[in-house]
Amino acid sequence: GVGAAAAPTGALPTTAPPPGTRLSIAIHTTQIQLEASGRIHDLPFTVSQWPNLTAGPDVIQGFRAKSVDLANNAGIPPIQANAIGLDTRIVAVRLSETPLYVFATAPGSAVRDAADFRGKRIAFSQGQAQGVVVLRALKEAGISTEDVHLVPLPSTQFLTALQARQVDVAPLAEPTLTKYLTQYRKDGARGIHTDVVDLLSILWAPTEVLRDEARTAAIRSFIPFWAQGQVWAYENPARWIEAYYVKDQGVTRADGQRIVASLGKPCFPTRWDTAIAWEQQTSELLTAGGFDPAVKAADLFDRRFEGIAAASVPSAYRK
Amino acid sequence: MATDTRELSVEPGEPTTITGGPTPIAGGPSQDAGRPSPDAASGGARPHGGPVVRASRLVRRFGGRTVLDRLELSIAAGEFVALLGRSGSGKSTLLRAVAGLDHEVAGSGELRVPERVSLAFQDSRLLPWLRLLDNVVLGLKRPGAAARGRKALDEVGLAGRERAWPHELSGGEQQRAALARSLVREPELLLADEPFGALDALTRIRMHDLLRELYARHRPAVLLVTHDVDEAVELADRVLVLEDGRVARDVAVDLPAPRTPRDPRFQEYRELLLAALGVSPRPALPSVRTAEETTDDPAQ
Amino acid sequence: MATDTRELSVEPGEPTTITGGPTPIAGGPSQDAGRPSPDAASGGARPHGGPVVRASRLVRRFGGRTVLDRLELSIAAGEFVALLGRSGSGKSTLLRAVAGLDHEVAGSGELRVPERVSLAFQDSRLLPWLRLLDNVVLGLKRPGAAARGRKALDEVGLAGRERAWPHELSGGEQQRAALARSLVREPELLLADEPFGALDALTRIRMHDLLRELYARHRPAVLLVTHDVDEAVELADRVLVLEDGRVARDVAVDLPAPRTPRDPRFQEYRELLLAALGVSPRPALPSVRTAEETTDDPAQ
Amino acid sequence: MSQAIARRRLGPGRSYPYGRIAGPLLLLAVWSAAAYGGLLDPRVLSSPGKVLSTAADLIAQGRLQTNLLISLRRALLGLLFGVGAGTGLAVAAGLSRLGESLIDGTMQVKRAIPALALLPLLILWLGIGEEMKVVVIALGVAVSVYVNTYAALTGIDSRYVELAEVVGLSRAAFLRKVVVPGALPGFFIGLRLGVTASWLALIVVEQINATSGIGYMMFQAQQYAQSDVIVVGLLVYGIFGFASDALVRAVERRVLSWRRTLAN
Amino acid sequence: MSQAIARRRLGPGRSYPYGRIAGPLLLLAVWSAAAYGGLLDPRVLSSPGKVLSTAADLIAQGRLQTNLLISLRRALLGLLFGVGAGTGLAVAAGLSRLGESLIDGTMQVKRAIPALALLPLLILWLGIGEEMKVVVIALGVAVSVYVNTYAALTGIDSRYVELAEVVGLSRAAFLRKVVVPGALPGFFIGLRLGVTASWLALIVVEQINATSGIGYMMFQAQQYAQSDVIVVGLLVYGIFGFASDALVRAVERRVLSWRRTLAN
Ligand SMILES: Nc1ncnc2c1ncn2[C@@H]1O[C@H](COP(=O)(O)OP(=O)(O)OP(=O)(O)O)[C@@H](O)[C@H]1O
Ligand SMILES: Nc1ncnc2c1ncn2[C@@H]1O[C@H](COP(=O)(O)OP(=O)(O)OP(=O)(O)O)[C@@H](O)[C@H]1O
Ligand SMILES: [Mg+2]
Ligand SMILES: [Mg+2]
Repeated sequence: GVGAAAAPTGALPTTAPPPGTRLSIAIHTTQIQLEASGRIHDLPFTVSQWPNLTAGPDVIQGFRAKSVDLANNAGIPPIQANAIGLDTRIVAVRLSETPLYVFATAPGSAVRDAADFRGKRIAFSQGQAQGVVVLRALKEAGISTEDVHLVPLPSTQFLTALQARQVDVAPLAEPTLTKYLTQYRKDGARGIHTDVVDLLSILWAPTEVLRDEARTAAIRSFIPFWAQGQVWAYENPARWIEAYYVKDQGVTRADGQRIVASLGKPCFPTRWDTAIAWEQQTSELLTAGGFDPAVKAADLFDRRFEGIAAASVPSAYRK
Repeated sequence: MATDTRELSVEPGEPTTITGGPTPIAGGPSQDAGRPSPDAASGGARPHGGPVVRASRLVRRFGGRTVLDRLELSIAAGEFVALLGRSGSGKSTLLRAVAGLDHEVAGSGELRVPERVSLAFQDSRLLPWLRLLDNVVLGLKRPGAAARGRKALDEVGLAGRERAWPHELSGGEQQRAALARSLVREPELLLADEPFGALDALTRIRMHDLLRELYARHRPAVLLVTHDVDEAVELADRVLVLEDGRVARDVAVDLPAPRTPRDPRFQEYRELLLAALGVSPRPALPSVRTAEETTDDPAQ
Repeated sequence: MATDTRELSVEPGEPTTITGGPTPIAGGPSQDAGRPSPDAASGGARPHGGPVVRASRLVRRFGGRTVLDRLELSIAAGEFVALLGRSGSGKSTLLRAVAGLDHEVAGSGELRVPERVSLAFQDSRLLPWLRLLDNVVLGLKRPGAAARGRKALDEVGLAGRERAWPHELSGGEQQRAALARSLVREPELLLADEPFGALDALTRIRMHDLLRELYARHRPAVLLVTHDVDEAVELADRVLVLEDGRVARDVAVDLPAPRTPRDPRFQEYRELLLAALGVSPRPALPSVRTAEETTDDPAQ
Repeated sequence: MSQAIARRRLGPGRSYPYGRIAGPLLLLAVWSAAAYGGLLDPRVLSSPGKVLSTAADLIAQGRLQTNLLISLRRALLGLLFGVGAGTGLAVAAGLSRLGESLIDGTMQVKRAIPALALLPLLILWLGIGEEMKVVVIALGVAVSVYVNTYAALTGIDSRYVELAEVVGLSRAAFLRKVVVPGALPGFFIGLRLGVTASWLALIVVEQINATSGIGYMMFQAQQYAQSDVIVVGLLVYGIFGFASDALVRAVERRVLSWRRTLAN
Repeated sequence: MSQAIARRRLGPGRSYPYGRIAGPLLLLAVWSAAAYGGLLDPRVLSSPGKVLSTAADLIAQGRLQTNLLISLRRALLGLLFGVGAGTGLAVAAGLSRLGESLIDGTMQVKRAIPALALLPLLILWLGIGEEMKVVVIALGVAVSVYVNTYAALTGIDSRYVELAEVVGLSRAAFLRKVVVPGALPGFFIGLRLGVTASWLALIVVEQINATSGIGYMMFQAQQYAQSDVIVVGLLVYGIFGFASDALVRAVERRVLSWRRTLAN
C-alpha cells in the first residue's frame, strides 16, 4: 500500500480555480444531470472531456494513462488501485442505504432466504461490487465461503447462468432483476431481499492530480455540482429518466423508473467515519477471501474534502 | 467393351462416318477413313470392331471464336490415329472434349467413348506434391500398382527416380513420366497430346518403340497429336489434319511394317501431309515469303 | 559491350578455350571451336569479337548427381550456337547457370556474360495474371514498349490476342508468346530452351525465319537448345552436344546460306550429330533393341 | 439445342446463383419455425418478429443508424490503416531476410497477445480517445492481413521469380508485376478476415469511453439485459459479415479473373 | 573452393538461421534499455527485471505452471475439435455446391458474430462447464481453419482437377491425392491462425466458471489492474505464440517440402 506520507498536504484552496484549469471527468451521469438541469455552463473550470468510463479497471487504466482526473465508482476500485500501487484519494462520498442487489434464485431452486445459501452455487464476480455483496451476505448469514460454491462469472453472465440453472443464486440489480423475475417467477424463480447494501459511491482522483493546486481547486468546486446533480435527479425523476435512461442509455421508461426507484435517496455524510469503516470492512472481506492484500482504509481518503458534498446539499440529503 | 454413350443434344442425329477433306487427293495414297488397315507394327491383323470413339457435329467456341466447328470423328477399336494441325487449330481442345473434360463443349448427335480413357496432357501435368512414382500410379487401384509403376518408369528411362519430386525433373523427364502415367493404366483409348515433343532423337525413338510395344500388346485405340509428320506416318494407321475446326484431311496410311522414311511411299505420305499443313517440303525449306504464299490446298 | 564478370572461385584459373570431344571424328566436318564461321543466314561476314560468354569448370550437382561436370563454354559475340543433348543431360541446367539464375552452381575460373540476356524458358512461363501483351513487354522500360510488344506478337502470329490470358492459349501459342517476350528485348545474348518444341512444321519454319531475321538485324550471341538436329544444322554456326556433364562434341557448321537439307553436306552434319546423340540415322529407324545397342561412340 | 457433355466431375460444378445466402436463410427459417412452433423459449431467444419490431424501434429512434454510422467510420479507418500496415509489413518481411527476421517473429508474438491485454498499454500510450480505438482495430486487421499476405507472398512460385530476374525487372516492377498479383489471392483472404476483425474489435473498443457505436449498443444492452437489442446487434453483425464478405469476394472475382481453379 | 554465382536476386535469398527470433529479441532489448535507461515509467510498464521476478514468484507459488497446464489442455482440446470441424466443413463446402450454399454463407455470418455475444446461447445449451469452454475455443479455431482451407481448396488449379478426372480418381482418392495436398498450404495458414485463436479464446472462456488457467490469471490481473501479472501473461502468450507458430511452420516445411517458392 501507499503510506500517508505521500498524501497531499496543505490547506485546500478555497478560491476559484485559476482560469484555464482543465479536468477530465469520467462521470457520465453528472454530465447528463448538469446538461439536463442547465448547469453545465456554470462550472468554474473547463472540462476537457467527459470520458465514458464506469468499470473500475477501466477507470484505473484511465488514471494511469492520465486520461482521467476524477471518477465516480463504488468502494472497491480504490482498494484495487491501492493494491497495485496506484496512489488515489477519495474526495467525496455518497451513501446508498437501500440495498441495490437482490439475490435471484434459479428457476425451481429451493433457496428461500440467505440461510439456505449453504452448499449452493452462488454467482460471484470477485472484482466487482456484486462480489462484495455476496461476501457480505454470506458473512451476515454466518456462512463461510468454504460452505458454498462460489462460481466465478463476470456479472454480465449472471442472468444467463440463472436461466441455464448453472448457479442457484446470483445478485441482480435493476432492471435485470425485474425482467428475470417476471419471466421466470412462474418457473419458481424468486428474489431474496437482504439488507446487504453497497454502501459507498465515491468520487476519487489520483493523488498526483491532488498535488496540483489548480486542479484541486477545480475538484473542490466540482463536488457541489456532483452532489447537487444527484439531488436534482432525485427530485426530477421524470426528466432524469427521460434524459439519461431513455435518451442516453436507450432503456425503456419503465426500466428507467425501476432503476431509479431501486437507487433510493442520495445521502451525503458530513463525517466520513462510517465510510472509512465500511471501506476497511470491505477490504478485510476481500483479504479474507484471499483476493486482495489488506489496506488501511483511512489512507484511501483525502479528508480535506470531508463534508464539502454534504454542505452543498439541503439538509434532507445530509447525514 | 464398356462404353459411355453420352447424348449431346436434343436434336437427334445419327452418327455419321467421317469422310475426308473436300477434295480427294489425286495420285496420293488412298483416303480411307474407318476402314481397317493392316497392323503397322506387328504385321498381324487388327481386331478392328465398331468405332470406339464416335463424335459428330462437335462444336466448341471460345468467346466468339469457333475452334471446333461441327467436327466429325470416329475411331475404330484398336485403331491408331495421328492428329496433325497448326498450332492453335484445336487439337488439344478436341482431345479434352473426347476425354470428357470439356464441360462446355456442345454438339449434336452423340459422343461415344470407352470407359478406360487415358490422356497424356500437352503440359505434363504432374502433381507437384506427389513423388514421381505416386504420380505415375495415381488412381491405379489394383494391387501391384507400385510394381507396375516402377516398371513403367523403368521403361521410360526413369528408373531410380521414383522418389524425385516433379520439379526436380528436366522437361523431357517430366514428359516421359506423364507418358508412363498414361501407359501404365492400359487404357482402351489412349489420347496423347504431343507426348514426345520435348524429347531428343534417341529418347524419342525409344518412346516410339515403347508405345508400339504397348499398342501391340493391348490394342488400345490411339489418338496421338503430333507435330512431327514422320512420326505420324511411321506410327499411325490413319492421319487426320485439323483445320478450321474440322477434319480437313483423313489419310489412311497403308504401309507395311517396319516403316522407314527411305521407303518412297513413306515420303509420299510425308509430302502429302506437309502440304496439307501448308508446307511444301521441297524445294528445301521455304523462307517466310514462300511459306506465306503456300496455300492450304494440297492440289496446288 | 557491358559485361558482368563473376568470380566463381577462390581457386584462380584462367578461362580456357573449349576443345571438342575426346576423339576427333575422322572424315566428318571439321571440328572447329571458337573460330568464326561465315554467316549462315545473310552470307555476310560476322562481327565476331572476343567471347561474350565464357564459363570454365562449371560444376552443378543435384544431391549426389553431377549434372554439369567442369564444363567449359565460350560463345563469341554474334555467334549462333545450338546445344544438343539427351533428355536430362543438363541443357536447361546450363542455360539457367549462364543466365545467372542458378544460385547454387559452382565452378572455378569465371563466368562472363553480357548484361542484356534473354532466356526463353523450356516451359513458356507466362505470368498467369498478366494479359498476353503485358507478359511480352514485362520489364521493358522504354516508351513504345507496347507498340513493340504488339509488333512482336504479330510476328509470332498472335496478333489480336493481346488481351488474352495465358491460360487461354494453346501450347504452341504460349511458346510463341514466350519467344516474343525473349525477342522483343533485343538481347546481347539470347538463350532459348527448345523454343520451337510445340510448334507445327509451318509455324516452326516461320519462327526460324523470324529468329534469323532478328539475328541478322541485331547480331546477338545465341545459345539455342533444340532436339531437332536439322534445326541445329540449319540455324547454327556451331553445334555443341552435351554429354556426361561436358561438351562432348563441338561442331562448327560450315555451310553456305541458304542451307538446305538436300545439300549432302547438310546430311553429313546431320548424321554426325545424330550419331553423337546415339542414333544411327540409317539404316532406317532402329527398334528398341538396336537403339539400346547403339553406343555413344560415334566412331562405332 | 446444345448440351454439355462431361466426364464425371470431381470439381463442384456450376455454382448456384445467390447460393451462399441459402445457409443463412435456412438458419433464419429454422429460427422462425422453432420460435413459432413453440420449440424455442422466447426468454432464451426472442422470436424473429420480436427482434424485427425491436429493430424497427431502434431505427425509428434513430439509434441503430447513428450507432452503425459511427462504428462504420471507426471500422473503416481501422481497416484502412490495418490493411496498409499489414500489407507493408508482409512485403517487407517477405522480400528481405532482414525484414523477415525483424518483422515476422514479432508479428507472431503480437498476434498471440490478446487485445484485452494490450489495451491497457495502448491506453497508456494513446489515451482513451478515437486514436486508441482506431489503433486497436487496425492492429487486429493488420495481423489478419499480414499473416495471409506474407504466406501468399513467400509462397509465390519461384519460377516466376526467376522470370523476373531474367527479364531484369527492377525491384519496384518486381513488386508490381509479380509479387503483388501473385500474392493477391492470399491478400484477399487476409482482407476478408480483416474486415470481420475490424467489426469484431468494435465490441472491445467501444466499451472504453464510447457513447455510441454498435459495440457500445450491444454492451449497453447487455448491462440492461435487453436481449432483443443484443439479437438485433447480432443480426446486424451477421448481415454485415455476410455482405462485406460478399463484397470483397466480388472484387476478388474481378481482380483474380485470371485464375483457373476448382471453384470456377 | 566453390562459390555461388548469381544474377541480382529479386527473391529474399538465404534465410538467417534462427532469424525470426531477432525481432522479439530486439523488442526485449528495447524494453530493457528503456526501463533501465529511465525512459520508461515503471508504473506504465514494469521493467523486465520486475516482470521476471513476478514470474519467478508465480512459478514458485506454482500458479503459472498449474494455470498453463490447465489452459493447455483446454486449448488443445478446442484446437483438435476446431481443426476437425473447420477442415470438414471446408471440404464439404469446397467440393459440392450444395455444401457451399449451406455452409459457406453460414460460416461468414458466424465469423462476423462476436464470441462474447454467442456466449449466452452457448451457456444455455452447454452450461458453464468444460464442454462450453472447449466448444467456444473450437468455434474460434474452426473459423480460422475453415476460411483458409476453403479458400485454398477452391483455389486448387483446375488443371489438377482435370487430371484427377482423367485418371478416374474416386472421390475419396481425389480428396486424398489432390484436394488435401493441394489445400495444405492454406490449411497450414489456417492452422497457424487457429492455434493462436485457441490460446486467445482462453481469455474469454476462462472468465466463466474458471478458477485456473492462464486466461483466468490474466482476467484476474486485469480486474485488479495488476500490470506485472498482465505483462507476465503477455510474455507467456508471446512465447507460446512464437513457439507454437515455429512448431507449425516446422511441420509445414516438412510436409510442403515439394514447394518451390520465393521463400526457399
Ligand atoms: N480457355 C480458352 N479461352 C479462349 N481461347 C482458348 C481457350 N482454350 C483454347 N483457346 C483457343 O483455342 C484455340 C485452339 O486451342 P488448342 O489448345 O486446342 O490448340 P492446339 O491445336 O492444341 O494448338 P497447339 O499445337 O499450339 O497446342 C487456340 O487458338 C486457343 O487460343
Ligand atoms: N532441382 C533438381 N533437383 C534434382 N535434380 C535435378 C533438379 N533439376 C534438374 N535435375 C536433374 O538434372 C538433370 C539435368 O536436368 P536438365 O533440366 O538440365 O536437363 P535437360 O538437358 O534440359 O533435359 P530436357 O531435354 O529433358 O529438358 C536431370 O536429370 C534432372 O533430373
Ligand atoms: Mg495443343
Ligand atoms: Mg531442359
